[in-house]
Amino acid sequence: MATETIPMKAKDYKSTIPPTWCPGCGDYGVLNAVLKAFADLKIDINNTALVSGIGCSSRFPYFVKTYGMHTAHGRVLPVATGLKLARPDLEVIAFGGDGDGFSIGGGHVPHVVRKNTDLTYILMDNSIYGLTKGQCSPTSEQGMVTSTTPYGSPDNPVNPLAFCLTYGATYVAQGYSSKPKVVQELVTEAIKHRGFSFVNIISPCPTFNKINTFESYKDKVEPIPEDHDTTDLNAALAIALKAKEGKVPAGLLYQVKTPTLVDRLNEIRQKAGGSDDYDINRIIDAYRA
Amino acid sequence: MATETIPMKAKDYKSTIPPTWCPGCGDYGVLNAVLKAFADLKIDINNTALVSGIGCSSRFPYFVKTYGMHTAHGRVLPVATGLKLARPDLEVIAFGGDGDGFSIGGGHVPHVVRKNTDLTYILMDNSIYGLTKGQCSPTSEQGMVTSTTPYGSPDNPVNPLAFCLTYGATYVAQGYSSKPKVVQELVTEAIKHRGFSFVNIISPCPTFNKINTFESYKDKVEPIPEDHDTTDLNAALAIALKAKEGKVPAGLLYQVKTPTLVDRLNEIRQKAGGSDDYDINRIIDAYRA
Amino acid sequence: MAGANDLIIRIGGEGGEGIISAGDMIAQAAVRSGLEILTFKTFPAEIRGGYAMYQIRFSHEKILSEGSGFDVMCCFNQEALDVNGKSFTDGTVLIYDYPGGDIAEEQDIPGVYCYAVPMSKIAKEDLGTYRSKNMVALGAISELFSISMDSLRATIESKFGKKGADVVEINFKALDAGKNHIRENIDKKDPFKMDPGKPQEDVIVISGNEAVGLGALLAKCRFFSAYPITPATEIANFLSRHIPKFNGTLVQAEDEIASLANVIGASYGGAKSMTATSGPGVSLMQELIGMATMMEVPVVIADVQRGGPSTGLPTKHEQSDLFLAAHGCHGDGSKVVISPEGVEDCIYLTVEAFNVAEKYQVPVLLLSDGSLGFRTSSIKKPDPSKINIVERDKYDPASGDGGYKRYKLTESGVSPMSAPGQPGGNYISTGLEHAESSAPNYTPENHVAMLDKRFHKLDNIEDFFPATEFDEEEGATVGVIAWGSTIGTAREAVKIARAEGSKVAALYPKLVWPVPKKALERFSSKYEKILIPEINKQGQLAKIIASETDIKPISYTIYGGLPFTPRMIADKIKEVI
Amino acid sequence: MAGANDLIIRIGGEGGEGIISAGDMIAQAAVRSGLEILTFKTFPAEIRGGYAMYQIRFSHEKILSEGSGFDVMCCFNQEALDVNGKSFTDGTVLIYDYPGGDIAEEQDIPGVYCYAVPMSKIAKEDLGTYRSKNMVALGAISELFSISMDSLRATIESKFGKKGADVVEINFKALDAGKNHIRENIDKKDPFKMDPGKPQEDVIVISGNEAVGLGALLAKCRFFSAYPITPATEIANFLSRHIPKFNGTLVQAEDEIASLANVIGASYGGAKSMTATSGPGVSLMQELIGMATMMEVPVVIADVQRGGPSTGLPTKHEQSDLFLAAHGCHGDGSKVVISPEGVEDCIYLTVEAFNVAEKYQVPVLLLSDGSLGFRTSSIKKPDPSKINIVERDKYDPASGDGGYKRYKLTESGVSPMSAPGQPGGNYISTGLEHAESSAPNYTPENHVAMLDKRFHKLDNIEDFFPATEFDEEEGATVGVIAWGSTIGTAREAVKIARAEGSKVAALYPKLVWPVPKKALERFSSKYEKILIPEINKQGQLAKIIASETDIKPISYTIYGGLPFTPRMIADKIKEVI
Ligand SMILES: Cc1ncc(C[n+]2csc(CCOP(=O)(O)OP(=O)(O)O)c2C)c(N)n1
Ligand SMILES: Cc1ncc(C[n+]2csc(CCOP(=O)(O)OP(=O)(O)O)c2C)c(N)n1
Ligand code: SF4
Ligand code: SF4
Ligand SMILES: [Mg+2]
Ligand SMILES: [Mg+2]
Repeated sequence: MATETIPMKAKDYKSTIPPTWCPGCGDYGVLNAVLKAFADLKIDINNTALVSGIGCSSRFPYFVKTYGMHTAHGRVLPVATGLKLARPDLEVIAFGGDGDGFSIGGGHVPHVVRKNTDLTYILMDNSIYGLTKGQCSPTSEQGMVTSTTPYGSPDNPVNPLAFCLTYGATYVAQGYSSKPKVVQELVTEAIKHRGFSFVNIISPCPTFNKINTFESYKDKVEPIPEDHDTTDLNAALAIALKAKEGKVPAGLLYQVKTPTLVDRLNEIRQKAGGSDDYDINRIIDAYRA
Repeated sequence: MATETIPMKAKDYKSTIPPTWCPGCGDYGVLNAVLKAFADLKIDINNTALVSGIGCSSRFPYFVKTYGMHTAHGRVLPVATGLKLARPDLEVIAFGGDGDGFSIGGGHVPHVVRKNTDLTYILMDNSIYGLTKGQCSPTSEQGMVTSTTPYGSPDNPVNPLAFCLTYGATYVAQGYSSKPKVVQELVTEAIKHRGFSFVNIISPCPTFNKINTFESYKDKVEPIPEDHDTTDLNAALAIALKAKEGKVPAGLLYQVKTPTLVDRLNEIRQKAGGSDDYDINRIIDAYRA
Repeated sequence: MAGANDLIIRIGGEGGEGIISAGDMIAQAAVRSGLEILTFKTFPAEIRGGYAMYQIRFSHEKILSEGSGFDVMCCFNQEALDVNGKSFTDGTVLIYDYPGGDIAEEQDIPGVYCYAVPMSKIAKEDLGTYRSKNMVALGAISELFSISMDSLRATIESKFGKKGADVVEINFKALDAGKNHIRENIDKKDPFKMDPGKPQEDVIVISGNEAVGLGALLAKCRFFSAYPITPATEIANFLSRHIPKFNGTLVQAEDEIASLANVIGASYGGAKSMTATSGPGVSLMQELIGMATMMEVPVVIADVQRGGPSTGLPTKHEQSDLFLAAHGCHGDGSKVVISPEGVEDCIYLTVEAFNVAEKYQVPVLLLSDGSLGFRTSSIKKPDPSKINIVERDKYDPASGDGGYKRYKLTESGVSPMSAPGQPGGNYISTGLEHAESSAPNYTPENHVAMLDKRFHKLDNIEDFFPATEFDEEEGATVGVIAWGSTIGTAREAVKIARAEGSKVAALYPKLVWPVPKKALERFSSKYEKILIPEINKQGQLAKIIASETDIKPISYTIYGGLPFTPRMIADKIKEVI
Repeated sequence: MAGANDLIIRIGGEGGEGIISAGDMIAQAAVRSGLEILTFKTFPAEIRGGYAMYQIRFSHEKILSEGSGFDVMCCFNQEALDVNGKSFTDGTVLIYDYPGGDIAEEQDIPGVYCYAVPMSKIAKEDLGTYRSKNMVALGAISELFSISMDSLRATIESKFGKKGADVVEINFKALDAGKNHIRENIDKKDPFKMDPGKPQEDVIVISGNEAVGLGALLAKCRFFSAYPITPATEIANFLSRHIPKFNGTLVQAEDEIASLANVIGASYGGAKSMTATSGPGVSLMQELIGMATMMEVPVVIADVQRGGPSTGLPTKHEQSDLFLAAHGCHGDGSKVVISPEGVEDCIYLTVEAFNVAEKYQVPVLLLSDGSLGFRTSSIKKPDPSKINIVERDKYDPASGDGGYKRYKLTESGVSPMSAPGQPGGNYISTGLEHAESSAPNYTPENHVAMLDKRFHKLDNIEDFFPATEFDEEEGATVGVIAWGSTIGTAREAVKIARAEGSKVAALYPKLVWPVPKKALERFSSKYEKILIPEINKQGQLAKIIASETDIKPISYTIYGGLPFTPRMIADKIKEVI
């Protein structure tokens, strides 16, 4: 029951609950890569919390030995934010799917990002709603036939990378479930990053998405050029916007250092003269007539 | 009671309800400019609906003779969308404030925009919550002191122009309440535009925002250079991102033509063989054992 | 257990083994051969890796509920045997995948007819494809209980014909393999057998969710916006295929709030509009339901209830959203809640939901549930020409009474509603308290008048929508009141109890909020004890009835995610008497 | 109308004319001079352009409610006169801005003492600044009714001192101008006069909303996230200033859903956490309130109720969110609703809300309302050392009973809760139905056990939080039950009724959900008729009590956006007897 002292291997981070994903689901690759990143970083299971929304991908926390929360559809980021702000000592990592993050949860992303909230957000993007059995997701292509779009989806997809860059994310990367080594590296760096880090991981759903298959990605995934300047926002945006041409850039797009929300809140506490044993009578006395 | 036949002047569009805004509120300028645009366009009050959320700015529809809806905080865009899709024959114009649009309503914007929904959205940006008496809004500067941020806001502001451009808006412009002529032109073009058009209007709140005052904008508002290519997304984004340097570009940033949501839905109806008197028995019979 | 001419077969195994499609096919086949059917399914909340079950009840008569227990259990794996084994009784038939399948041991259960069928083995070894396992099972089942093989073949042909003759052939071969295994190896000793019925022309087989979609189309719903959620998504699936055929609009919105917002906008524009969701979506919609109340915009919200609270049991059955539906929304919100008892109701009460919404300009919640949504039933083909459709009271520009007053205080409480485009009908629909003109107005007198109006207009709803059925019995002391899909079960329970000598009456309200006071009071005045069985923890309808009438009901609740059986309610009736 | 040593003054006019700050100052001054005060305000929902009113009740004794009517009306404009004129009675004092102000005619109302004070004119012409009009009025009022001028000056000094001596001076001059106008021109005939009391050391003047914030700090709340909304924003304003002093965290979230999500995350992390909102926010929070129920995470949600439904009457008063608070959320959700009666309660019941949340690991809704939130009262200074604070039952890693079970089925129903950081306490907090370990589990047995657990743990809440007050009376046939801010009014009504010879008892529950059954039954067993006055259309508490107990209450509802007066309830008591 004491904190582990011998270094844990990736598999040691696995909980006793076996993943419930379909055979061949891209999320297995993500899980393995993340566990390796945890081992790399010697993550302490007691000081780490994995928070997720609802979806196949959002089952992630159950399969890991850390603390965690499996919240409501779309609410992963604000719940994770509350936890992190109340407990800045913890490593808080958010997980979810494309629908969870960019459809019902899409209203939280801009704010959590612009505030540079000290979270890592790992999104498993399969361009479909897996758990509800195959409806159009916000990253589904225009024209895609799904159970709710029998005549093809009328909607242009969202671009998670470009959105997060525009929102002011300070770490933005993209990986692909079939390239676990890259995913592992990007996740490791994302966790090490101070502030908001976003890792979008293409993670196909062989059960319900017959368009964006592993096969289909073979020629689309392109490593980000070595000479890309990861501090150049415009260059990063240009790469992100390549999605329009059907390309899937993989690697680190952008990383900069700026004060985080935790930093800013600490400044406020300082300005207010914050202390753990502030005398409440000082406040009460101000209300005397 | 018959449709007006003599051309209406701007003032003829005014309803009998007098605006309830404070003296000096920027929203008066917006109202006047919009009414002029209506007169310009010979807007038919019976075939036009103004839809708004909640806020000082969202009182807008009451002051105009058209149809309209004053909905719930943050829901202006999805309500307007439903109306427009059910009644593509109508001119539907959405109104609201910075909080309504980019805080509580921020989850709807990306979707309404990426779908190129056939709406005009006029946002009165005062960088404050007016109606609730002066709290920090999503466009308030970092460090701003308001009733809920006595030690200065810890948050970086959102950038409505850059957001809408990244979401894929097909018309993006910015105006300033004190330049009614420009606002009038931008609104006129926005209404004429097919697809989603967004006009952000800087509209100061002298009552609660003592930072972003008319005075303060004097040197900040800059017309967009004549030679700006309004079909160049990157150039438009570069202008939008100038907000970071405290600049307020005024004019048209971006305009392109692409199929609108109404177009796409019509395609679907066509594919489905849609007709007003489709025989429902054809559907029922498919359920015979 | 079913009675004479009444058979209940269950197929259980791992989700994804083709249990659902096998069940669908045998159900279809049975209907083709002139039987009535009613199915019941449970899924895991995960896509893979959980227990799934498909139950079909066959009969020559109208079937009212899932029934009590089952006669035949076909187990695809050990888990199915473990889960259902405890419910075996004397005379149960067990068909199981052995040898060569997931079940390791031969079964010999006292009193149970155990038929081993090596489905996996036959599929893999003889047919070369594990996926045909379910067809092998079907062949065995149809042979054992005389489900028409011809009908099964016809069903397979119409289902797989498009995929090519070879696909049909493989399935036929699997069917035969199952049939032959029975003929050659099994000595049938059990008494179960379904004689074919008289094939009927005007019968359809449809699920509860599809029926809601069909009802919407029949009501001339032309705008639908929703966000996917189990167990309601099939309503959207159905309408996404069909609503464009009527030049209607389907939107998959970014969330449930947006979907109801879409619907309110569309209805303001004059379109009959609807959304469909489950509990979590209804929770999110609370603010806008109140807005629809305030704006007096007709909207229909189908809630296919699942196990709650929170994410709860997404694929399970509960009747636990009534409190939220009736008492939700901040402030005093007037709205209507209607609940269908079965698949046929899903069609006609959806039409009624629109009628009520349009008539009273209120939000109407239609409370279905997971079991009913997934249930398929053989029902009479609806006749569109017989559907009664009510339109909203429209503003007449020729009425010429001066300025249009959208929220006019009329005698009925309902005010004529204009739609954009109508000259002279301009107004601002608003969630703020407003005067008759629709202009904001916060005076005490006005708020009182408008609240009174919004409640008063529903005063006579029980007469307009008198969908409360009385099943009286002279001399009874106990009256049962059931709602939603528990009604079918209660009907059977009452039959059983009466057959077993008990005197019992029953009341089946389809309007659950505002409660049908007149009916409830008339009913309760005759019976000493009122028993209300429902599937939730708190006894939600019982409590609402207690608060709205003088009735002090006896609440009988279960809340394990499954429906009642008629037996359970019948026993309770006897206990209460 | 107030009794002896009891005076009610109203100031009414256009929002923005300084009415609120004038009212605040005279209230402060009165307290400085040893009086008790209780204020009542109404605002327009618009920032400008509507009628605003500030009422102050002064007394030498503890004040329980706004009182009935008013003794003195000071009108800044014609609208104030129009709105209040109908409530003038024999002996009312009218002070009005004339000549030279918005009121065009000299007033001469039979039975009313009419004192014309040209406030606008003096301000503009004599003082050169229209903004000092409110100070002129204050000077006149203090002179007329002997409110201590010294105290007023001291109040002004402490309020404007920071802005410079000249600002203080201008205000003093305006005060004097008002005073002198009375001395020189008015012949006081009315009998009203407030003798100064004995200045008290340990008194504070604080609003209901600030008191909630203070209560939160006293309860050691260290995380607060909210989204601004009238009439709740002042709670956030208060905490934004003070919570950082304790190294706590305040977040202004993007909406109410995010704010409750923040709070749930923070509480999971071990921090005492809270949000504050009004009806529209509570509607939006429904899904996450259910999630907190399911996760068993303690959270406190203050709901400062306003007029509903929908946007409704944002600045008005209603007690109409009880249905939503008690019966909201899809599924069967266990939670607690507590409602304070006055400003002092706002402090102490906020502490109790945290205690209950932590003790039972449930969401607790604290239902205040607009009148109470804006009300300021003179109350005894709270003594932080006397506050009783309850902590959640924490997981003890040393308990060594093998694998930690977050949702252990204990006898009490409450399971020890670990917090991240504790070795061995790892678990996944979840909104899915779960086993004791927290792993998803959808079996019927488990769902039943967990639903039972979540409800059972609240079985003894009435003993833990026995905040129900009995005011018995021998021989009474009528018992009044009131909740929330109607309690104060009911207390006065009972006094009045008794003084007028009626026998009446009363019960004041502060725990409104689950209803305190034992107290209600004990009380109702003694009195034939139970009268429940409340400010909503449906009679929400009356209905809930009817459904949860055998009581058949007589519901007395008003719903005009204003509180009851003691007179109204007293009259109703007599009528019911
Ligand atoms: C409020 C609410 N609405 C809808 C749902 C139903 N739902 C569950 S998961 C999901 C979408 C899943 O898609 P995604 O987030 O992409 O995750 P994936 O399953 O593809 O990993 C939906 C719509 C829900 N649980 N709650
Ligand atoms: C659900 C909900 N939350 C909060 C509010 C309170 N509220 C009304 S307007 C407003 C913000 C207004 O700011 P903005 O949208 O910028 O409009 P402005 O008044 O500045 O024009 C808020 C928070 C509400 N009405 N409904
Ligand atoms: S449905 Fe798709 S996303 Fe879900 S577990 Fe299966 S393969 Fe993965
Ligand atoms: S508060 Fe501000 S935004 Fe609102 S009306 Fe007044 S000046 Fe305009
Ligand atoms: Mg997905
Ligand atoms: Mg604003």
